[in-house]
Amino acid sequence: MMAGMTTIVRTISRLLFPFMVLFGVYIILHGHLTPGGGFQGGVIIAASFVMLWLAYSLEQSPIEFKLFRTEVLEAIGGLTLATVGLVGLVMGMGKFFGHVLPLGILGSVFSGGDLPLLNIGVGIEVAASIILVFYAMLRKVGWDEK
Amino acid sequence: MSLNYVVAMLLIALGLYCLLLKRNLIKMVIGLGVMTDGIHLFLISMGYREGGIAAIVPAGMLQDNVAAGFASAAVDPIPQALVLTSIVINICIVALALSMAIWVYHHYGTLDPSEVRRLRE
Amino acid sequence: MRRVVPFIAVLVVGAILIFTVTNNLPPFGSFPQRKLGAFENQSIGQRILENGPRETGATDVVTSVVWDYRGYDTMGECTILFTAVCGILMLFLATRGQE
Amino acid sequence: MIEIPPIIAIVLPLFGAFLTPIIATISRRYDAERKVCGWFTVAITIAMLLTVASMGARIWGGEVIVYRLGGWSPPWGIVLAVDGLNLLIALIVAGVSSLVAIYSLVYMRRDTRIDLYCALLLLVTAGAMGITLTGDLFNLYVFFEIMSISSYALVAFRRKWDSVEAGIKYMIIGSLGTSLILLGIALLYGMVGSLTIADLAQKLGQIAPSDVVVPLALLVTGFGIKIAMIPLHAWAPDAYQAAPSSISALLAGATTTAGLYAMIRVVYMMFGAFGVGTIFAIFGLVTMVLGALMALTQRDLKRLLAYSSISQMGYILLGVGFGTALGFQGSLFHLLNNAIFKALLFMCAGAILYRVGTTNLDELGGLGKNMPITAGLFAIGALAISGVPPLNGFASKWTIYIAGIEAGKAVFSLIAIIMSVLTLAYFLKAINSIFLGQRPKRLQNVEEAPLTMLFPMMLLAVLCIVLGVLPSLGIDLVAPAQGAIMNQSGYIHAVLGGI
Repeated sequence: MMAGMTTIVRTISRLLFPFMVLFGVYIILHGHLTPGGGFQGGVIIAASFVMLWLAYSLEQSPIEFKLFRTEVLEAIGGLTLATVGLVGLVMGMGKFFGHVLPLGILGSVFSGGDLPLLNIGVGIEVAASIILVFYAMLRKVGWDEK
Repeated sequence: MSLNYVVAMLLIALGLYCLLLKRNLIKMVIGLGVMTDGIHLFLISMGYREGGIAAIVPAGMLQDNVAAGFASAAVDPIPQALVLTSIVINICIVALALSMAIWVYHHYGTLDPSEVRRLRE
Repeated sequence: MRRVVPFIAVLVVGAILIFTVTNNLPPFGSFPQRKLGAFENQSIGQRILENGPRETGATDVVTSVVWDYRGYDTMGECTILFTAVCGILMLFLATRGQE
Repeated sequence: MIEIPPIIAIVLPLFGAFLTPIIATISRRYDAERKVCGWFTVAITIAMLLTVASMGARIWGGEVIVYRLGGWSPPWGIVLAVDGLNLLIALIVAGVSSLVAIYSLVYMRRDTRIDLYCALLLLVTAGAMGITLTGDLFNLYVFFEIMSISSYALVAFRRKWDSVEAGIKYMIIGSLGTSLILLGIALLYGMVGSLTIADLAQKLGQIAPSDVVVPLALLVTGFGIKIAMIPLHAWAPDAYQAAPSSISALLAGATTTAGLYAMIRVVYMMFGAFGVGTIFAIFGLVTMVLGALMALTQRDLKRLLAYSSISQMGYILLGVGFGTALGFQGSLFHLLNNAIFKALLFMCAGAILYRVGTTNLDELGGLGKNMPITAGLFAIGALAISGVPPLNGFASKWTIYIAGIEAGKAVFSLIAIIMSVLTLAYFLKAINSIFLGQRPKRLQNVEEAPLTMLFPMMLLAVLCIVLGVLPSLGIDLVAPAQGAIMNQSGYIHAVLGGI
């Protein structure tokens, strides 16, 4: 594991980190209005974590990482999607992914029926997945098997 | 002239070349990525309308909850949606393939696919 | 010899693909029309552009396709992400289960 | 009318896969992760099998169940369509995967991270089920990827050198295949501007055949890689050999079946290209002959089974290639039988691997005394696959031979009969060197396989005998599927016009 980078990089990435997460959340929440959505926002959130790890190295990162918690978070993101679909199936007269919430006024944040909910679910899943992938590759646990 | 299509096909051929002839697993994975990108480019350019705008209703066209004049100006949204799906699929393939390449290097000490053939013997 | 055959294969495949896209496809920029011989038809995208904003309530039509008309595909795509992560965790972090 | 069974059959394993990590995290506290995850998988797969079976009565009554996702009507949204062909394949997939899940309960006992194994197993099943039940071409691609990626991961599950080598080989070749499928779909969308299979089928009929040759070739190559057609088979022996045996059974029984289904659906029911049949027949013949010849020389049981699996796929392609009703009947029946006896044989190989630790034929011998039940089951499977009369392989192979003679291709049938004898030869060799002959000293104390593993094997062996003694039962089972293939317009009408 590399030792991390210089103080300048560390400070800047630590300062940038909350803003990057905020930007990711913005992208996720406005997914049905602007280009972007759950995937893009989730990747941005994951990138902010990866940036911290690269700047500080995994061990000294200011944000503590819990493997099982992230795994469960990923599963929950996926479950959100399937559940929204199933709710549509039960309440939307047999339509999988049928709308349950009202469509709202075109162009406002609270519109588009279930879309924001689905975007949030997918955002959680993507962020957790990409973080997990990078963590697994950085950590390389299991190398001592040989 | 369908220059876009031709360039996309050239990218696909380039990726195929990389995949079939390179002697390095990581370069082969890169080739796979290039090939898929060619397909994506092809899909996107197929939905282009002469002088079209992006498939997002502009604020100026929002009148009384109806998108007037928008449908005859925008490009095809379906290929873009397909490409969004396909990009994520490609990311997953590349991530898994690279992880396996790391393991191959761990076991064999090389990334040359012609030396990774102990099973056949 | 082992390098010549794949090289020729690449050339042939590339030539066939380029031939196909220049001859058998509608020309670049002709989106709503899909023409081929005597057959003429509109792409399904046109109808979605016309009705998408009204039917789904999203100004971004691509999002409405991704999440509404083809939402099931997108669920499949998230499943693929989940699959790949399961695979990578299995490859790198499998020994942790023994702790 | 609410048409929910198809979507339930797909969402059930998906939901199960997402739930598995959470269940594992909870049950890990009570130290019951292995048991809970294993039985959870079994429960999900069996529930899926029951869901699929519940559609049976309506489909066999001649109905086509159409489910519109989100309520969008077919050409614009995604649609699930289930006719006789879909139902047969779905039954095979669900049946094989539930038996594999039961088998894995004990077989995977020594491996770590069993929750990921269960999740990936459910994902393979979900992918195969999604391919089978969908009526949308791009959706078929997406589920094809789910099935492929999870099977790459499962092949490499043990992380030994052989698994990783087989995994990356399978991964590179398989990803090339799926890219080609995507390119084919892209070209079709460019030409026709539609993605629903029924809509495409309707519109492709109006296009000159020479225009759609390239997408057809791309799609066939992509699916051909998944079913290990012979010039594209390089991944298959390695993957079958190095994967855990339960996964080999699943690959042979479920994913290959789903790949072949996709091929039949796309070539015959979407393009309506019955003229391609002769090419299929030739490829099938080559696959059959080379697979059998290569199987003769193998010294490893699982590799031998892999080549025999390739060879059996050749029989099925041959029957499909004749393009007649009888040919389809024979090859679909053989598809069903192949899933049954190939899963049985791989499970037997797994039982030997579990107890002895090797499947190398040179190191084995005289195991008939130690593992009599496994030996008997293996013999049933081997005789069935070689087409010995009272067992199910005979009935389906016989139908294919007759179909070949009726289609005026008696030479093909003759070669197929010779290959059948060859199949018997290499399986007798395998039986001889595993269960008969001199028993090495270190195999003295080998025990019979555990009952949990024997149970699915026995079930499959019973199916072999029942379908062999009563071939009319099997014919009845595949007749709706064969009827569905011949009834292209009925499918189009049901999806686009109906209900």
